[in-house]
Amino acid sequence: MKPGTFATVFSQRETVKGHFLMTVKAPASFREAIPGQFIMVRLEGSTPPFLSRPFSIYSIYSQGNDTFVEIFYKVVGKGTLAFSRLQEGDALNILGPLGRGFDIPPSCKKIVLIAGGIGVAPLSFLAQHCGEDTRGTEIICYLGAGSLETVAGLDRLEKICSAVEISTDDGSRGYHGPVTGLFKRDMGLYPEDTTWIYSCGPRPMLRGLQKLLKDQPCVCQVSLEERMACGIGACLGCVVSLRPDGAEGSLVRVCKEGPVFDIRDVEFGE
Amino acid sequence: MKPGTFATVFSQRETVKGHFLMTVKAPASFREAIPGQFIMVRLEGSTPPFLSRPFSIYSIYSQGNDTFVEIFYKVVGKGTLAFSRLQEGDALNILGPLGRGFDIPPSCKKIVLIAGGIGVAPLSFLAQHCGEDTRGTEIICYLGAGSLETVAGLDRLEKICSAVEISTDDGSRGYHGPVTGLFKRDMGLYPEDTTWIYSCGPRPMLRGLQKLLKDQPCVCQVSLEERMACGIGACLGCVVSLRPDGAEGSLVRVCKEGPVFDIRDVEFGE
Amino acid sequence: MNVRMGVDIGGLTLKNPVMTASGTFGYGEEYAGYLDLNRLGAIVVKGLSLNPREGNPPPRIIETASGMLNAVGLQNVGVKEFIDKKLPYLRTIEPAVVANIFGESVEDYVKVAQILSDAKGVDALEVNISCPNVRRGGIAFGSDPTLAGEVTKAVKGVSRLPVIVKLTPNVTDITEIARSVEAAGADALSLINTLTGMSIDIEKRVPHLEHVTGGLSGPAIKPVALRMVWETVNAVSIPVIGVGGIMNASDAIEFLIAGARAVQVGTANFINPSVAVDIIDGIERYLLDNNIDDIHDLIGTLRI
Amino acid sequence: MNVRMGVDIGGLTLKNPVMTASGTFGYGEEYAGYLDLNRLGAIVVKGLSLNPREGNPPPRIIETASGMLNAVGLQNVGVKEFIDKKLPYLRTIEPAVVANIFGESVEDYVKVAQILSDAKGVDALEVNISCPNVRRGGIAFGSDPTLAGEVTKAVKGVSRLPVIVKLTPNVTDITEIARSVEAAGADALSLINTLTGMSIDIEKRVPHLEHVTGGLSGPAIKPVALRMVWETVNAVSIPVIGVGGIMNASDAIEFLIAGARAVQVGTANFINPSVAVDIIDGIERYLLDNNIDDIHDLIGTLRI
Ligand SMILES: Cc1cc2nc3c(=O)[nH]c(=O)nc-3n(C[C@H](O)[C@H](O)[C@H](O)COP(=O)(O)OP(=O)(O)OC[C@H]3O[C@@H](n4cnc5c(N)ncnc54)[C@H](O)[C@@H]3O)c2cc1C
Ligand SMILES: Cc1cc2nc3c(=O)[nH]c(=O)nc-3n(C[C@H](O)[C@H](O)[C@H](O)COP(=O)(O)OP(=O)(O)OC[C@H]3O[C@@H](n4cnc5c(N)ncnc54)[C@H](O)[C@@H]3O)c2cc1C
Ligand SMILES: Cc1cc2nc3c(=O)[nH]c(=O)nc-3n(C[C@H](O)[C@H](O)[C@H](O)COP(=O)(O)O)c2cc1C
Ligand SMILES: Cc1cc2nc3c(=O)[nH]c(=O)nc-3n(C[C@H](O)[C@H](O)[C@H](O)COP(=O)(O)O)c2cc1C
Ligand code: FES
Ligand code: FES
Repeated sequence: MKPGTFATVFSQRETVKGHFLMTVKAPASFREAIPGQFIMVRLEGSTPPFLSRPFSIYSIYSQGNDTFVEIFYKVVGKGTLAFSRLQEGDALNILGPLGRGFDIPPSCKKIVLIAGGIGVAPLSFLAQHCGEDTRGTEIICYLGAGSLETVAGLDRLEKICSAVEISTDDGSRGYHGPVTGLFKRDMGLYPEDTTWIYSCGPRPMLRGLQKLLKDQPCVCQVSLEERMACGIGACLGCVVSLRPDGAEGSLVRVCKEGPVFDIRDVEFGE
Repeated sequence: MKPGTFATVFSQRETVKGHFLMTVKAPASFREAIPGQFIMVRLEGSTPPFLSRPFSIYSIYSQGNDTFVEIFYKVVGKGTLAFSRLQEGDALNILGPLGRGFDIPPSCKKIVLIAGGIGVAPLSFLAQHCGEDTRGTEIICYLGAGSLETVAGLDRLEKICSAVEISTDDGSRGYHGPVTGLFKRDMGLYPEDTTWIYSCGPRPMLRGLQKLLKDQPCVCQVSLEERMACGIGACLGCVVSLRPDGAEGSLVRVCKEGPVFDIRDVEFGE
Repeated sequence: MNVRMGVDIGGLTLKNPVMTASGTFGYGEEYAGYLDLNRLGAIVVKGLSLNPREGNPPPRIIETASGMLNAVGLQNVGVKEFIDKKLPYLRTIEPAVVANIFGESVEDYVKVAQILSDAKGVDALEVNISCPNVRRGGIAFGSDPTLAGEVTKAVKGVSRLPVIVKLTPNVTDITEIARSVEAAGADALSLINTLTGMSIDIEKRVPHLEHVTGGLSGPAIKPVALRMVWETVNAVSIPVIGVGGIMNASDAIEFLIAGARAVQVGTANFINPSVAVDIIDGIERYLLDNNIDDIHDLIGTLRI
Repeated sequence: MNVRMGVDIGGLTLKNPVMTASGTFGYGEEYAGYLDLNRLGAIVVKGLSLNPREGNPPPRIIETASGMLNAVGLQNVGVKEFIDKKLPYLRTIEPAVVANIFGESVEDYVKVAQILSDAKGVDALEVNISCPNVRRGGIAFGSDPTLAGEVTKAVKGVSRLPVIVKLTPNVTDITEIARSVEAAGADALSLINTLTGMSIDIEKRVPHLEHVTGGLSGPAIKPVALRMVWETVNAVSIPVIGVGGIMNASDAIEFLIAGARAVQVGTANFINPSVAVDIIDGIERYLLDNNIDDIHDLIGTLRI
């Protein structure tokens, strides 16, 4: 059983402009979470948000009998605004861990992370996980942001990754342009058979990455975002279209069959 | 102009079980408030409550350029529950002061206050006001509560009034029975022409008081409560039926023509 | 600011598309202390009948999730007192004055319309057809296309003013009513009035409202209102005014994009008495931010 | 606890009056990890059609004030796969299994009803008549009394199971539909389905839903649902199941007091997957607190 759970805010702070890192004290069942999995979050007895909101797990750790779940999020609307106002001790309701996380290959030599904005959240958890488990794996991270004030999640990644490359839309820091452009520059460096790519970010970025990888047969898993109501596969609200290998398209639930998919299977639309 | 005003919670504490005293830092326009007037309170950007909630002004004071409005309320539903969770610094929206307050006779010798439960709020403000303005006036207060744990507003009244008599429904403190019963016991002590009675409390209590005063022609003003939407006379939601001197009944707005009325004019129904 | 906000609603010229909805703004003067009334496009006054009405006994309102039920029951001062006591004030301020009217028979509507058409200072009539027709067994005028057309035609026949017909959402197909009202000569439509709802006090086991049922308004109904406005815009060629759950500029803009020529703000006035001005400012800001210099270039721009 | 919670819905016996609403509880198994399914009175499964359906393209849902719009579009595995893959699990648990069905023609409904009536483990049918009848120009079965009666009669004709007909609220007079369906032989009614609504993304100026309009559910619609249940209870003599915006025991009790024989919990399951059990517990507590030892002594006790 993983029923909806009362949890409390342990700490919260704004890391870079509009981005909040919240630590939630959660039940021990959360310890088992895998990178790429998510939780559904809501307030108790107050709206907005009316529906729970999905957030990737940014990290999990235990201290004594307590388990702490970190989420890292950007304020984009009513729900995230309401969450950003929570203070230590405030009550939350969380459900999880949910969904199918990233596949972690024990043998691969190079892991490449490509993050667009707050898409860094699940990738940072993955980096942490791989950094601990498979010593010797090289992790390279490409981090895209709007401008230098919103480069999110950098500190933690710099500690884990062999290299962190930054791009900004306005060129105020690092490469000037989309993070996919930055990755494209280095693409030749990564051997197909020993490189695993993981990515998360806005849809146009993932679409760009998909194009880029058309003739590059290395593994690439992406974590997708879709509006969700239930988070557990019941409402059929969160579907995306998959079209693996040119087969007939089919709708799958991001919350249940995902949120992690093979980038080649996803139909990103226009 | 008294537009809706952002205000902040200056302090809040539970005084007796389920009763909260909240001090709100308000604009200077609130200084002019008269006992019996009320304010409309809501949260900014979060529901419940959806509509603002009316509360009597419990007291007003200024410190330097700041004006502080106190409200004293009992948690009875969603709105008051949400308010009770507010902490220092939290934002509120308040509108007021609103409505027609108590008439204060400069000449009267005796003021009798009859409060049922949280009905004490506007009466306490009145006592404070009279205690300051017209030294020499004797103020006697009858305070009714469910039981000894919920006798509300006592401390402040004891400092201002010549006497505070208490009744509880369960007899756990003071007179055993309704506060109207307690007042009835003493009624003979108050000369008709020099006594002014003020009352606020649940409807059955006010109905009882009205009966009691049928043959006692002294002045008695009551502050009524009705569900409100606008608080400023526009929605026509808060009407009560008046039937002054056996004339044809008419509906008046508690928020505009009231909340203070002559007890003899009010039709309390069954 | 340099954006053109003026709109024309079937002959009624407004300096901006924001009106206050009937029954939620009194006779205007109640709000004088809370906002600059002169900023408003129009004020729609509380529904007027031939004779004064007491309305329903209390309790009349109850809060619901993101909304409220009201059973005020069309309490009003009557058309004569309105002209004598309320209209003089309204004449002193800039916004267009729209008189909302109702009756229990076609004759009632006609009489009220006649009296108001002769009164100086009334700029348009809004005909509330949600009321029951007492002659025809209490069916609401607004839920029957024929009755709705009849009352529209009768009012148009006696009034020189632009006639806006206000539709009820408690119908199977709002476009059927809209088309019938348009054919009968209405200059514009406003929608929606309240959805009929109910709420029960589980401790006392009685309805919260003395009248048992009431009209649901507020953000809860916005999705229904927006859908009906969009359907109606696509079904008629007269202007449509969007009403229902508008709490802020963003809500108002949704209605304009869906094709509403103007909007009315109702329940929101209760929660924040200066909200209508905030909405006007917010629409202007949106137009500026989006490099739109005339509100008409926003209206009806929904891409499907 | 010592209160009698069992109810009978036109031949369907439930150990308590709390059901989960169609489309909000998957095929039951999705919730197995989140609550004790065996506590439920009944599970109504996602609407079933003759053939599997993909439903509408995304985005399919959007939040609204105290509610949500969905345009899932009746995606489902089809009746065959339901029987093969989903029903076996449902047979292993205690709650009654209600198969919600829909079609685009009367024949569709009949075929699905026939197949399910022969399947072991289905305890009742719930006929969703909110769907458009493709043969008759797309008018929803549920908004026309004659069509609603026809489909009811046809399904009753081929099924030995109790037949619950689920009504749409998007109609002028729900009692007219209810009476027609009752006359056609329905064993019970459930109401309401979703109200049709819409929402617009003002930055992109497109509807939030790919399908443009969607069904509004959640607490926003509760006042409308409660009013319609109360009207319908007073208009028919078959049992009525109340649905719409029930978030907690207090909401459910309102429907029971209004006269509903049972309730269905929909959108609330998304927000709190164990809410149905909380509601059962809450109703029991209310009965105990009020010294009511049989739920029937609560049902329909509204004092007007
Ligand atoms: C599996 C999953 C994991 C996620 N992890 C994170 C995370 O770690 N950190 C983070 O900041 N965000 C994450 N998101 C996105 C996050 O759920 C949305 O930003 C959030 O729900 C917005 O809520 P809101 O009320 O603030 O915005 P709303 O007011 O609902 O909408 C504001 C804007 O956000 C967009 N939006 C709303 N919901 C979603 C959604 N579910 N997915 C994508 N865009 C949306 C809308 O299109 C709109 O433009 C994740 C989403 C999913 C599905
Ligand atoms: C002029 C005026 C002055 C008031 N002053 C005070 C005060 O100083 N302190 C205080 O504690 N309360 C006061 N009240 C009552 C207060 O407004 C209500 O208790 C409050 O609105 C309840 O909100 P809620 O959301 O908690 O309750 P809800 O969830 O809305 O309702 C819970 C219960 O409270 C009752 N209730 C709700 N609204 C009102 C109302 N407006 N009047 C009476 N009963 C109501 C309901 O019938 C219900 O039983 C005053 C009311 C008025 C009209
Ligand atoms: C208290 C109240 C009184 C109303 N009175 C009238 C009225 O007299 N005439 C009318 O046509 N509409 C009346 N309405 C309906 C509103 O004008 C409006 O159509 C409806 O409330 C929906 O808009 P909203 O959600 O913005 O409030 C009233 C609404 C409320 C809440
Ligand atoms: C996502 C979703 C899917 C639904 N699917 C169906 C369905 O397949 N068949 C049906 O009869 N009702 C369906 N409904 C309607 C619900 O069963 C219910 O009638 C409605 O949501 C109102 O109840 P609620 O406010 O408790 O959700 C669906 C509702 C939602 C939110
Ligand atoms: S969010 Fe409900 S099925 Fe995915
Ligand atoms: S609360 Fe609106 S008129 Fe009194």
